[in-house]
Formats: sequence, C-alpha cells, structure tokens
Amino acid sequence: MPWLSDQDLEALALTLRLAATVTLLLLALGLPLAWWLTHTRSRWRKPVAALVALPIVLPPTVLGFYLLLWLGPQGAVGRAMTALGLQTLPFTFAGLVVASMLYSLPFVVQPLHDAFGAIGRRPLEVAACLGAGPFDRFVSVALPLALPGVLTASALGFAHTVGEFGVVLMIGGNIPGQTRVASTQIYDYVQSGNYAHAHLLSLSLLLIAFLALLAISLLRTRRSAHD
Amino acid sequence: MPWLSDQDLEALALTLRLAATVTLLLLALGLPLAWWLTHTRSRWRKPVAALVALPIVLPPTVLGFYLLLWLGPQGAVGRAMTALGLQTLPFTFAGLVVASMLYSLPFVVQPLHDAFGAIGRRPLEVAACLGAGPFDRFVSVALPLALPGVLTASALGFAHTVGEFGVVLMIGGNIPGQTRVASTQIYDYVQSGNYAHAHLLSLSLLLIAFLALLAISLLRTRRSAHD
Amino acid sequence: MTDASGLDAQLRWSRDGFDLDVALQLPPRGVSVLFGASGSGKTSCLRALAGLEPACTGRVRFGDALWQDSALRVFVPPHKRRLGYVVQDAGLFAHRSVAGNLDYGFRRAGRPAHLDRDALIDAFGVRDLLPRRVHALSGGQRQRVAIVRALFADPALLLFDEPLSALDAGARDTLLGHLETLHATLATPMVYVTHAIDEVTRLADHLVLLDAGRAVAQGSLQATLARLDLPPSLVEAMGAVIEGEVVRHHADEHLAEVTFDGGTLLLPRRRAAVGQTVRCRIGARDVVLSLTPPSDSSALNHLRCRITAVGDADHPSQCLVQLRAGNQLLLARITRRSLHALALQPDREVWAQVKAVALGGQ
Amino acid sequence: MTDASGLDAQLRWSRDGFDLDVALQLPPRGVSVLFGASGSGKTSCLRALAGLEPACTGRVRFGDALWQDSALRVFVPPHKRRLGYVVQDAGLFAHRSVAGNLDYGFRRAGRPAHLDRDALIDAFGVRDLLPRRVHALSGGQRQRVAIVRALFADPALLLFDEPLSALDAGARDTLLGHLETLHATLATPMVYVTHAIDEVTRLADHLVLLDAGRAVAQGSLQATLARLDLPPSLVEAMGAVIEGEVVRHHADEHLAEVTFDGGTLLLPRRRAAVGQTVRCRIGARDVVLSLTPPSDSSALNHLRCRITAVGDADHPSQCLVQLRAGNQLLLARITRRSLHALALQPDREVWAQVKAVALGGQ
Amino acid sequence: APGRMVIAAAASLHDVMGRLVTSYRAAHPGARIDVVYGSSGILLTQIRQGAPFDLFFSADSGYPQQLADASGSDGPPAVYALGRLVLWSRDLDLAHVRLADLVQPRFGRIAIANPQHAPYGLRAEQALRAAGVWSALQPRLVQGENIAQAAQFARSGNARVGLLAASLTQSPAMRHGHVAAVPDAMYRPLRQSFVVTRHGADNALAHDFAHYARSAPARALFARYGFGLPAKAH
Ligand SMILES: Nc1ncnc2c1ncn2[C@@H]1O[C@H](COP(=O)(O)OP(=O)(O)OP(=O)(O)O)[C@@H](O)[C@H]1O
Ligand SMILES: Nc1ncnc2c1ncn2[C@@H]1O[C@H](COP(=O)(O)OP(=O)(O)OP(=O)(O)O)[C@@H](O)[C@H]1O
Ligand code: MOO
Ligand SMILES: [Mg+2]
Ligand SMILES: [Mg+2]
Repeated sequence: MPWLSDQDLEALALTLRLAATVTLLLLALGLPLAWWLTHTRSRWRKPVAALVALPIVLPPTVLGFYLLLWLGPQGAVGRAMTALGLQTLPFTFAGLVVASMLYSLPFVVQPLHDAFGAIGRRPLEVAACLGAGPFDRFVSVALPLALPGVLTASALGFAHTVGEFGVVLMIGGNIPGQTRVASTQIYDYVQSGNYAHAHLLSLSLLLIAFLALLAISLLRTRRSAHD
Repeated sequence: MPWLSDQDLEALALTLRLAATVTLLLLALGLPLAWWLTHTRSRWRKPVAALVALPIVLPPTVLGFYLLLWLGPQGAVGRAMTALGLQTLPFTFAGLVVASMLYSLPFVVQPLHDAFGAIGRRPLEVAACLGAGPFDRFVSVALPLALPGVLTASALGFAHTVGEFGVVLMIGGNIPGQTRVASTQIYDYVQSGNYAHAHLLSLSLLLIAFLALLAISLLRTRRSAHD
Repeated sequence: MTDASGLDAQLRWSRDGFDLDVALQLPPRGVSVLFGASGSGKTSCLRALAGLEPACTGRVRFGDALWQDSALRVFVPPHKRRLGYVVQDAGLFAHRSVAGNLDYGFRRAGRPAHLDRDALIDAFGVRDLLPRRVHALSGGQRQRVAIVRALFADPALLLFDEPLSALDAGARDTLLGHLETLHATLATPMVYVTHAIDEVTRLADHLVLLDAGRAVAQGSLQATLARLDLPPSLVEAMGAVIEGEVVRHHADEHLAEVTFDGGTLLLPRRRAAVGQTVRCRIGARDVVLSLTPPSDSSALNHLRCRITAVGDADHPSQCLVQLRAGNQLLLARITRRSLHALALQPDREVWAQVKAVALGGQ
Repeated sequence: MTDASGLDAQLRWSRDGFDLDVALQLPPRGVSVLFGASGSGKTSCLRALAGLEPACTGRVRFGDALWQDSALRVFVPPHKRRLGYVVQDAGLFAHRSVAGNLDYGFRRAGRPAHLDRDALIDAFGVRDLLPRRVHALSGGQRQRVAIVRALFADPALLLFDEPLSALDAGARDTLLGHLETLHATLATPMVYVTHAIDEVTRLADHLVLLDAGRAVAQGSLQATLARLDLPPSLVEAMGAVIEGEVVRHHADEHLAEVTFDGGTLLLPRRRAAVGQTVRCRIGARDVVLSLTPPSDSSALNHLRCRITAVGDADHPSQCLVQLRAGNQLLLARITRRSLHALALQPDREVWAQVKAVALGGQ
Repeated sequence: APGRMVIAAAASLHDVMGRLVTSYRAAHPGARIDVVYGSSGILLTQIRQGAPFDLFFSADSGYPQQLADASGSDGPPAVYALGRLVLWSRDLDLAHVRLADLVQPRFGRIAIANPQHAPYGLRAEQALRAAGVWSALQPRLVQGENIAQAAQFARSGNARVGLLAASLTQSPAMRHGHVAAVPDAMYRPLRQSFVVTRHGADNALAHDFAHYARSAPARALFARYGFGLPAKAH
C-alpha cells in the first residue's frame, strides 16, 4: 500500500485552499445577490436570476473552454488585462478561483435565495420597527434565520469546488502547487493506470469531505433543535 | 456559419432525455428521502445525510472511474448483474442514468431538505387533526408548501445533469446515439479544433437551458405572489 | 364523575421548567371549559389530548376508544382521532384559498352529507371570504375560517384554543350564539380553552380550572362558579347560573318571564319559546341587596333570599354573600361598609335586586 | 382638533376589495384607541402609520416630523420613526432567546440610560422567561415579551395591536395597570388597537371608531362614549367616564371618597392618594334609576340627576337614558317597562344608584 | 452487409481519423461507423471495463500491448503510423528555433501533453530533457490532459508555443501557425499501434477497417498529416 506522496499532499492542500477561497468569496458575493433577488422589485430581477443560474447548465469543460478563449491573450478580457499590465488568468490560481466561482455561483445563490424567501417579511418588519436599518436587519435577522440555507450554500459551494474537474482541466494547465488540484491528480493516476495511488487520494478526499459535511450537519442540527 | 448536424441534434435529444429521466427519478427518490431526513428521529439520520451529500465532493471523473470499476464486468455490481443475466451498466443509457443520479442526488435532496424544514410542524399538525394521514399530509400540505424548494431541486438536478461531463465521459464512453450527450459532443468539437460547431452547440444548450430556467422562475414568481 | 362515555384523561408531561400533571374527566356532551392563567398549561392539555405530543405520557380514553395508554403502549395518531382542533393562531394553510382550507377536512371526513355547509358558512360569515387567499385575511377573519374548517371535518370531539380572542365584541357575540346553537344541535363534545369570563359563563357546562399545570378544581359550571373559594382570577366570573322555564312573553315590552325554583325573573326576550328551558347568569357584581322590597326603582327583578354564607372577595373593601332562593344559590358582591350598615349575616332574609338589562347579554 | 404636535395622518389605500380611507388627528399625549370590528382596518392603519405599507398613500405627520407625504414624495422608513410596534401575533425573533429579543431594540436605541429595564421586566413578569427560547413560550408569555421589547426600544410612538388579547383576565388586569402607569410616566403617545371594551374604557384618552376602512367617529373618550348614536358594537362600552378628586380615604373599609362636579362617589380604594385625580367609569348597565333616594340597600352611591335625553338601546326591550349630574353626563340602560312604570322623560329628576363594586375593577 | 462499428482513437488522431473513416465509408455505404476520441490511457481503461469499442487506435504501442497481454484483443498490436513531435506557435516565427532556445523568456508558457499518461507528453519530456532544458522550463510548462488539449492551449495563445503532434498542426484550424520540427533523435519513436478488440473480434467490418488502415490510401493520408510510415507489413 503506497502512502500519500508529497505531490498528493500538495494537491490536497491546494484543493482545500481553492475551495475555501471560492466558498468565502461566493458567500460574500452570493449573500447580497440572493438578498437583492429576494427583495428587489426591479425589472432586472428575473434576467439577473436567470443569468446567475446559467452556469449550471454549461458543462464545466465548455465553460472552461470559453473562459480559456475570453481570458486568454486573444480574448476580450485577456487583452484588457494585458493592456493594464496584468497577468492573464489561465494557468494561475487566481484564474481557477474566478472560474470556479462562476461555475459554483448558482449552487450558492439558489439555496440562499430560498432561505431568504422562507423567512418571510414579518421578522424584518419587526426589526425595522425596532430601529434596525436595512443592513442591520440583514445581519441581525435575515442571516441568523437563514442559517440552514447559508450552511447548505456553503456546503454545496465548497463541495462543488472540491469536486471541480472540467473547468480546472481546461484552464488550469496542471501546474504542481498552482493549479494541480486533487481531482486532476486523481485523474492523472487513473489515466496512467496507477490505481493504488488513485484509490488512496480519492479516499483522503472523501474523508476530508465527509468530516467537513459532518461538521456542517452538526451545526445544522444544533440550530434546528431550536424549532 | 454551420448548422446543427444530425449528430448534434441526436446529442441534444439524448441530453434532454437523460436530464428529464434523471430529474424525475431523483425527485421520486429525493422527496421521500428528504422527508425522512427532515422528520425521522432515527440515529441513522446523520450518517445517511452525510452519505447523500458525499457525491458532491467527488470529482465527477473520479466518481465515474469508480462506477466504471464497480459496475463493469469485473466489479462487484457488474458481476452480480451478469450472474442475473443482465447487461452491465457502463456504456449504456441506463448506466448514464444511474451515474448521473448518484452524482446529482445531493443537489436535489439538499434544497428539498431545507424546504421541508422551513415548513415547520404547525401545518402538518393541523392537517393531522383534520384527518390527514402521513402520506396524505406529505402530498396535500408538505409538497405544495415546499413548492419553491421542489422547483429549485428540479432546476438544479436538471441543469446539473445537462452540464454533466466527467461521469458521462468515463462510464458512457461517448458513443454516438447512446451515450454521447451534448456536453461530450461539444468537448469533441473543441478538441478537434472545430470551434464553430462547438459555439453553435453550446449556444443551443444555453438557449434550451435558459428557457427551462425562465419557465421555472416564472413558476416560482407565480407562487411567491402568494406571500 | 366516572362517566365511561366521556373523555377521561390522565396526562403527565415534564419539559424544561414546566410540569403538567392533570386528570380530566369530561362529560360526553356539552362544553368543557379549560380556564387558567397564561402559561398554566391549557394549550399543552389540548395538544396532548389531540395526540400531538407523543412525549406526554398517561392515558386518554374518549368514549369507547382508548387513544393513549403509555403503560400498554397504545397511541392512536391524531388523524385517527376525528378531531376538530382550532389552534390558537388559526393555522390556516397558506397554499390554499379559504374555500380550499374549508374543503380540506371535509373531504377527508368523507364529505359527510349531514353537514349543512351553507348554514355554517353563513353563520360564521365567511361566504365573502371563500375565494380569498388566507394571507389577505384579518386576524378575526382567519379565526372564523379556522372554526368553520374544524366543523367541516365532522369531528367527534372539538378542541378550541381561545378561538374568539381575536374577534371584536360584536362578532364574538354572534359567534358565541352560534357556538351555543351548535353544541345544542351537534351533540359533539367540546373542550374549550379561554380566559374570557363571558365565554365561560355562556358556553361552559363543565369547568376545569388549571393552575401551573394542575387541575385545581373541576365540576359542573353551576357548582363551580357559586363556590366561595375560587382563585382571584375567577372573581369577575362568579355568580349564579340559573336554569328556568319561559312561562310567558311580554310581547310589547320584549321581555320574557322565566320561573325557577326560587322565584320569577324578567329578562330581555330571546329566541326561546314558551315552555323552553333557558340559562341565565346573575353576576355577583350585578346583585344589590336590600332589607325591604324596593319600590319605584328601574330594577325589575327582586328575589327573596336567605343568606347562607359570607366570604372574602378579591378587594378588601368587599365581600361575597352567598344567598339561597329556593334551591338555587346566588352570589352578591357588596362592600363591607354595606354589610355592616345593613347588619347582614347568615340566615338573615334579604331582597336581591337584579336589573333585567344585566341578564340580557348572555 | 388640529394639534400640530400630535399625530396627523391621512391614509388612503386600496387593495383587493378593501379600501382604507382614514383621517386621524391624535393628541400628542395619552392613549388613542382604534376600535372596530374584525376586518375594519385597524391593523392596516397601524401598519401604514409604521411605514410598513409603502403602497399606502397620503400624509403622516408626527409632531414636527413629516413621515410621509405622497404628494411631496416624502417617505421616512420604519427604522427611522422610533416606533414601538407590538404586532398582533407577537412577532418574536425565533433565533434569539427572550433576553436577546428584549435586547434587540434596546441596543439600537443606543442603550438609553433612563429606561428602568428591571422594573419593566418585573412589571410584565418576564424575568423567569429571560433565558428561554421563544418557541417554548405560551401565547400570553410571548405577548408580554413583545410588549417589553417594544418598550425597551425607547420609542417616541407606541403602536399596540391587540397586545392583551392572548392574556388571561388576571394577567390582563395587571398589565393594564402597568400600561396605565406607563402612559402616565412615559409621556409616550400610544395608538392602541383593541376590541375589548374594558381596555377602551381603562386606557383610552382618545377614541377612534373604525368601520369598513373609515373612521366613523373620533374624539375624547368622555365625549365619544356618552353619545347615544354609537354603533351597536359599542353598546356594552357605553357609559360615563368621570374624573374626580380623591377627598378622603375610609381606611378601615378600604374605600375612597371621590368628589366631582355632580356629587360624591365611594369606590374601592386604589393607589391614588388624597388630592389626586382619578378616573372611573360608570357603565350604563350598572346604573339603576329610582324616583326616591333608596334606603337600606347595599348600593352605596346615589347621585341626583336630571334626565336630558332618551334613546334606543341594542335590544328592543331596553332604552338608554342620558342624565346630567352637575356638568357630568351619565348613561343608564333600563327596560322600557321601567321607563313607562316610572314615567321617566327628559327634564325629570331621578336618583341614579351605582354599586361601589361596579366601580372597582377599573 | 452494412454493419456497425465503433472506433476508439487517441486524441492525436483528431481530424485524420475522421478523414480516414470518410474515405472508407465511400466504399461501404450504409455502414455506421462512429469514432470516439480520448486519451489513450482512458480508452484502454474503458475497453477493459467492457466498452463496446471494436478497434483501438492508440498513440503508442504500449497501451495496445497491455490489452493484448490481457487477452483483450484479437491478435497482436499493429503499427499504423509513426508519430512526430513538432514545435508550434500561433504568432512566433519559429524559423531556426531549437528546443534549447525555449529557455528564452520570450517563448512564455509552453504547452505539452501530460507526460504521465499521454504518449506525446512523454515524448515531449524526452525531447526537452535531451535539449537539456527540462528542469529550467518547469515553471513555464502547462500540461494538457491529452495532446489535443495541449494544442488548444497553444492555439488560443494562452501558451506561446506547444510541443504537439505533427498531425494536429495539419488540421485546417492550425495550419496557419508556425511550425518547427523536432529532430527524431531527441525522443523515442512513437510507434502508433492499433488492435481489434475482443468486442470487435467477430465484427467483419472491424477487421476490414483494420486492413484498410494499413492500405496504401490510408498510408497516404497518414503521411499527408505528418506521420511517418512504418515498414509495409505482410
Ligand atoms: N415547546 C415548549 N417547550 C418547553 N416549554 C414550553 C413549550 N411550549 C410551552 N411551554 C411552557 O409550558 C407552559 C404551558 O404552556 P401552554 O402553552 O400550555 O400555556 P397556556 O395555558 O396555553 O397559556 P396561554 O393562555 O398564554 O396560551 C408554559 O410555562 C410555557 O412556557
Ligand atoms: N395582505 C392583504 N391583501 C389584501 N387584503 C387584505 C390583506 N390583509 C388584510 N386584508 C383585508 O383588509 C381588511 C382590513 O384588515 P385588517 O387586518 O386591517 O383588519 P383588522 O381591523 O385589524 O381586523 P382584526 O380585528 O380581525 O385583526 C380586511 O378586510 C382584510 O380582509
Ligand atoms: O493522443 Mo494522446 O493519447 O493524448 O498522446
Ligand atoms: Mg395557550
Ligand atoms: Mg388586526
């Protein structure tokens, strides 16, 4: 039985770093977005909601392909970045973050949207009458009441990024320590017939994920004991 | 500008058939499962919940790889199926359905779980006192009240299956008319440098998905006008 | 009271900081009122009776049916108990219109043909609401819909949790009237939670007083309300409930003459016909005592009584005088100053003066 | 009444099948009660005043502040109106303990030092509840927590939507007393929705009668309640509200002697000291009229009055007699039989007899 | 009789296999012939798990040999073409550029296929080692999952240059780029082989196509796509 190689550990660490970064950024983006979607009366609501949901249907490889074209030196975004003296995003950690965010956005926004919707207007009205402004209400009432939804969103976002493969494959370039994550590493093992290593790394990934999910599930139960 | 080839149409049709089949089966499986998770006091609750969530973190190709090993003629399941005179699942439509279900299960169960939880006990108690048995309560009270969650679950399940790539590639074998869905077809175009066809097919996929999501979003709004 | 066909419950239930330990024997007909302060366990009792709290142990028998027996591991789930439970906050289904809510229990009861739905809908004034979404109802409207919905389920036992507390006086009066009629015609026993005195006196046949999770007194309304040792929360309710026969109508004055064992009363005419038995409550605070029969006063009713006991009231300036007119007990609440001024004491004969209008609103 | 420092609102709002069109002028101090049948628009008014219904057009001015003017496109959001709004169903935060709920508005009001929180907590009996989860509260407990939470927010205007309807008589009485004390000490004006008559008579300084979305009458409590043309829903409430000065205490009999313009009354002693002004309500149904001053009767109070008018009551057997004692208007509800037997008519002198105990519970 | 067959082809055969099938189909109207592309390693795994592929065209001889050793094939592997590695760039003139020159920063990122399992990737590594720049280039190497993906990196400009299969650079999409040959001596020869799988053993069409793949017209096509040709069999 082999043991996890340094490369494996590196890939695992990178995976976790990527997933954590993406999850945090997605929450930072998704919370206000879902909130806005729940409460706005703007006529942009439906188009924006559909737009946010779109990445779900795009196969990750397709999404990755278009990102490669757009973010690359010939693409619109890439040209702009080059003009600004910035490095283009493909084959960088930042690029993985951007792509994974795009890819996982709907899986974070959707549960948040549902959770915010389920709160109803009453607690927010009560908070307003107790002197809480909009942002205050969001933080002190909406967030805690939507906690199960926030946890679900985090879990889905995190897990989805850990399991991310197609996008990473397309714009990652498999650079050790930078863009070679656990999923691509396992794939490489499988491809080269190195099943023992593949099994081991898969198992590690599963274990980590299981622990993370268990932790979240415990948080949920503690919270739902309040109902 | 090329037009959609017969192969493209075939792949699109197969994709929709797959996604619809998987979504329906997942709802049939996920609704009772989520319901059970919401209301059981069994000590199996948390392990089952974590188990259901696990597929999220598995990179789809890894999941596909293990399914290939297990369901294939050398695998445990495959051997059992062969012994029963059944065809093994890999490289068949049925195999894609099974794999996609496994892969998308958490994305269906999680929103359902949240939605059922948000209903609270009160409407169910009221229904019980009005003479509704457990199944009746589920159908006549829980389901309609959880409708936004059911729609989200369907949307995520459907879209996730449409966007499925890694699993399909691994255990589907990308066989035209049988297991070559739109996502793998696009990947093929991209790999052979046939970008025009890739763009066209991606666009078609997006359009279909956009319409489906828009329809669901309209259903949601009609429903949330009730709040 | 060990009536085998009524509701017989022994409920025991502890949860953080609150212990319920109640034995109830409720008659198989009529209205049993659970009365008690906020937090005394009224709702908990109803929920346990309905089978909504499996954590509550004990025994519940309703008529021939054993609903729960923790010792025998018997537990009939709520939907098999044929209940009509109106919860404290109405609990309407948000996903159904008013009509859809009403229909819910009706269909599950097998669309009982004997139910006059139109009459109930009109009685509770919900016809105009039928197509409405429940979110667009006012608090009182919701409560009315919830009552009708429970009745539509053709229940064997009605459980009402403060069903009228969200209603205005007018609507309440109307609904109380209909509830009175209902319980005369439906023969469905009702357990009724309230903290409104007039609901107690108008509806209750049987009264259970709850305090801190225990039943401190229970019995028939008459026997319970004329007691001198009730807790202060009941003082406003105290008085006599008299049942008598309508012997004559004074049509032009819209008055009814009612005789009972202890005398004759004139009261504002009600729907009751001559020969019918009616119930009327004489509140302790509405009774004035005098030593001689009063003349040229607007108070129509004067009953000759004998003082049987004197007790304390809730305010030190006052006392309760228990009187007997024939076989009927009456209560009067008067000031101690008057007690002394008139030298009232047990066995003394007095005139109890009661305004007819004080007998009207019940 | 065009008091520039009170609450001046002109609300117009149509939604499926219900039109609200109300003009309110409420005084800058004291309690204004909105009274009306279920569905008459009471809650809608409060919500509009709180700024929770941006769809409602019109104008709302509170003191110097313009809260809303649809014409000028002014709309101050609820959290800037310094409100204490107790909603009909308590609306506690499920994610916070009772203490956490209380703290919410307090912190946002900048932890006002002048609030005596302990006193409020004890007054409303919520000390034992502080660590509890709100799901574990009974209906009445929730309502009390909601009241204290609103008071903790140090509001400039209190909006109470049937805050006591979930409470039992004892708790209600206590709370009403505290609300009375509060409004005397806090100087915070209160708009109070209720359909309970005793809350109207005990708390209201100003009364607004709502019917089908319109204000059918408004004015001071005294002026409004002694009118003979009120809608039937108010008949039970009718009567006089008398303000007089405590001139003596009869300590051994626990009675207080109160003089007012039209005479002297003995009533059960309350906390008020000699020299203080107290309010007491004499319900129309508690007044007995006689032609001669009664003797040897337990009714302590006899006022010499002159009949000013006779009107219809809600039951054909009865009528309302309006009387004047000094400058004070009284109402008596008597049977038409007595009216004729005693030949009562305007300008006649009569004795109005009132039991002291009938003046006690207020 | 018109039959049906499925060909599993290595990613480096994109385009050329399509042409080959088209020309073969002209002589066999009515036959349904499908091509499934993938990296050679994955295709092998799938075949071993029962994939219904009749023919397996690998990018080297090792994978087909493994299949043959596990008696998963009908007969031993046969070489159909010799793979060639080239240096390709979208916009850099590669005239006179040798592999050793790649250390110059102006060449930016360099795309190769994954050396762990893509035969072309392994050859790229060998060539770069032979040029003595393998370690120096490490930070600038980006790996595609297979050689077609590496080509895509280069074609989109995300990698300035790529070490690609010559066959891919002959496709219409890449014909306009700049190409420099990599001397054969710098890497072990890529003897691209195929087998008829056990699944295809009874498929007459598969055997016929196997024959066709070594026929003169097929060899001409391979040559046109930049492959070297093995010595004529039989
Ligand atoms: N879910 C719960 N968990 C723990 N304690 C509870 C729970 N619900 C109620 N209680 C407590 O049980 C006691 C009885 O509550 P219950 O609701 O039966 O009172 P109630 O008599 O109906 O009061 P009210 O008139 O205010 O509705 C109260 O002290 C309350 O705090
Ligand atoms: N969201 C809504 N949409 C449409 N109509 C509504 C809505 N909420 C209430 N109504 C209607 O507006 C009218 C006034 O309701 P409101 O809640 O103000 O009455 P209320 O006087 O407070 O009654 P209650 O004493 O029963 O609480 C009612 O006829 C009600 O049906
Ligand atoms: O054609 Mo390959 O198997 O990617 O080198
Ligand atoms: Mg209760
Ligand atoms: Mg209301």
